[in-house]
This record gives sequence, C-alpha cells and structure tokens, in this order.
Amino acid sequence: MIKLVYFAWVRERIGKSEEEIVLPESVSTVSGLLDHLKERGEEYRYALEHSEVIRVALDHRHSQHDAEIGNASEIALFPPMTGG
Amino acid sequence: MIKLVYFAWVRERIGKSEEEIVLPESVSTVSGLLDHLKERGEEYRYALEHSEVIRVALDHRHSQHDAEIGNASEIALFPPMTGG
Amino acid sequence: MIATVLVQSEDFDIAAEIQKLTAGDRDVGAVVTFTGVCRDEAGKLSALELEHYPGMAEQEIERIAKQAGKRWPLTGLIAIHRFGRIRPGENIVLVVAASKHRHAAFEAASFMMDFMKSRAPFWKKEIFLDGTEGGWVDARTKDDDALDRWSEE
Amino acid sequence: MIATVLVQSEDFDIAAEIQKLTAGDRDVGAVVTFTGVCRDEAGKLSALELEHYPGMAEQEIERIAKQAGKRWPLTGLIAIHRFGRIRPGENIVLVVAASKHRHAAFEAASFMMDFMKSRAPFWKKEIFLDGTEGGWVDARTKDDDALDRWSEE
Repeated sequence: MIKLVYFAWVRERIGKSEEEIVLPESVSTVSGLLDHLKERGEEYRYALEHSEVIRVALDHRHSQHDAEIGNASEIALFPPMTGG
Repeated sequence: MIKLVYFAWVRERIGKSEEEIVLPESVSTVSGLLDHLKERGEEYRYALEHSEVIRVALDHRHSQHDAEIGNASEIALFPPMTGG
Repeated sequence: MIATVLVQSEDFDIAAEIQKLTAGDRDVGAVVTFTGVCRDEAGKLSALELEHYPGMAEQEIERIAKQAGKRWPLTGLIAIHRFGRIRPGENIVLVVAASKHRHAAFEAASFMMDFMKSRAPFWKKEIFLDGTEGGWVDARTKDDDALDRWSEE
Repeated sequence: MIATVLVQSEDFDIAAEIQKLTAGDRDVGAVVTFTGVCRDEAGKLSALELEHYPGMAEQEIERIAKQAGKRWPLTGLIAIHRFGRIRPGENIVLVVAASKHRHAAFEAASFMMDFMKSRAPFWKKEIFLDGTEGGWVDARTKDDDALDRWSEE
C-alpha cells in the first residue's frame, strides 16, 4: 500500500485529496505510476492528461518523472506551485 | 562673497563649520578654490593636503574639481561620505 | 544561523519578527524584509484561497532557508507563509534576512522569495467579487526563469 | 510615484512606514524594506555620531529616489536617514519600496541603499566605550564599486 495525495486542480479533477492504493509490481518509477493511474478512470485521465506539467513529490521531496519510487510511502501529485 | 561650509574631518581640521570669503577674480573653478584656500593658513593646508579625496558640492549638488564655480552661492567641502 | 520557518493561517507582525533578529544581537548591521501582499486585480478580486501541502511546505521552505544560510553570511532568517483565505491588502508571505552587511541580506531575501515562489508547495485560487471562482492561478515561466540567476557556476 | 524622504534625529517605526505604502493601495503586491542598524564592533563601540549636511542631505536622497522611480515601476518609496548620536542596536536608515511585483521592489530598495551610502552627505564618527573617539569611519571603495552594477548600458 502506498499513500497518494493530490493538490489544487489535480485534487479537484480526481475528486479526492488522498487515497491508498496497491502498486502493481510492474510500476517502479513516477512516470509508470502516472500511466497506471490513467487506467483507473476518466477522472484520472482528465487530471493527468498533460502529465508533463504534473509535479511530483516522494515523501515530501520534489522528484522527477523518471525517479524510482523506491521505498517512498507518500507520493504527492500537484500542478506547478504558485505560492509567495 | 561666497559661503563655504565644511563637514566631518574637513570641518575639524579647518576649525570652523562655515565662513564667508571674497573669491579672488582669478579663482573660477573648484580646484582653483582649493589652491586658494591652502594659502589661507596651516589649518587649511592640513585639511586639504590630500585634495584629491576632498568632495565638493556647489549649491547642494556634487561637483567635480574641474567644475566652474559660476553663480554658486554655497560651496561645501567634505570627505567621502559614509552614510547608510 | 538558525532559520525560523512558519506556515500558518494567521497574519504576522513584521516589526515583531524584525525585533526577533535584532534584539540582543549587536552584530546585525542590515535587515531586509520582503512582504508579499494580496492585490485586488483591478477591483475584481474578493479573495485568494491558498492551498498548501502540510508537512512538505515547512520542510521545503526549511531546505531553501538552509541553502540561503550556506550561501550568505546571515545572522538570522525568518520565513512565514500563510494559507487559507486571504483578502486584498492582506499579507501572504514574509521573509526577514539579517546580516552584518547589506548585500548579503538583500540577496538572501530575494533568493528566498524566488525559490519559495517556484518550489514551496502552495497554490492560489482566485475568488471574484461576483462569487465566481476565477480558477487556479497559473504558474508563470518568469518565476522559473528567476531561479536561473541563482545557479552557481 | 511620490517618494517620501526624511532626514531626522528621531527613530522610525518600520510597521507604520510600510502601512503608509499599502493602506488604500490595492495594487501593491510586494514591499521590501531595508533597515541599517548600528553594530557594536565587537563590543567596543559606545555610539556613532552621524553628521549630515542639512538641506543637501534631503535633496540628494530625493534625487536618488527620483532616479529609482524612473527606473522601476514603483507604487511608493520611503527613505529615512537619521543623524545625531546612535547607539549599537539602534536604527540608522530605512528604505521601503512598494511595487506590483517583487523584483522591482527588491532592486529599487537595493539601488537606494547603494546610492545613499556613497552619495548622501552623511559622515559617521565612532565613539568607543572607553571614551576615546575612534575617528571618522573611512569610506570603503567597495561602496563605490557597488554603484557600478547600476550603470545602464
């Protein structure tokens, strides 16, 4: 089980702020996870359609799409940040 | 008659903060004024010995040593500034 | 140098924060503050709703503060980022950088803001006066470009 | 943009000065302040005695502020420089720059300080704890060099 958390319009489009899923053994990288999520339904495809803009954090650290998920226990997906 | 004002160690070395003098007709530039003042006594020579570091303002505006005094009514002599 | 990082819904008191960095430290010669304020977008905006990622927001700002502390000889650094509903004229973010000399304080504060804009996990949604949602504010490529000037050769 | 320039012996209230630039102006998105504070020089300093050229001090700072206002899109600018006896920990100078965007506010405040350091007619004399005068503070060539980065090509 791995915890997924969503923010801003990613959260709104998926329709939930967090969930726990079982990661298939075939999924080892962030981009593999994004592809896997798109198969979970229309709302995921809508949220992740331009997946290149989606930012990812593994255990609270910014990560690239080609990063290995490794032992991360929390993965966050969100749009580019607009703080400050 | 022209008003001369002095600040910081220029003031301390000359021993007064301001004075009015009659400018000889031969003095038309700032550097001419500095040379003229050095003839007024030991305290002026001491204050202006390294005259290249002396800053000058004509009527409240920074000026160069080769500037014409023109119609200025107040000339200030002081060391490099250390405000801020 | 100990940096103070706060992520909170309440407003902050700039004078009190400056005081924390200067009181008792007689080696502080320069204090720079940056305050980000909510604009009203030509009178259309009712409020911004600021969403954040609790936990990561603090950690990411702490990482940025640590970098600033390594890069400039600071005597103190404070960063406060608010979340929740913020109305025009209200404060959003505060950075206070203190140092012996002014250029370190200016650069560290500017560096903090550039990185907080693009790397701290916060998202702004606009709420207009007519009750409609203006949607999520787009990230500006200008803000990403702003990071480039800090890349060390 | 109207700049406020004050040359005074009294201290200033940073929060109140910021308030003047933000109250009622809903187009302000960024406020940068710089505060110059008297250091104690490793515990040796009793006070600084700041001499100034009345009249020219205000005019020169106003000229610098006018240049800043031409160069950056500011919504407001305040510069306050104190004179007289200032003790360690006390404020010497304040600049507050407000703008729609942060880089304008940062740059204008930094520009103001660089030019005030080298062009505003103020001179600092050190007075040590043992009663001796440390003499006049030397101008640093570093401060003159700091002006070069603002030269427009």
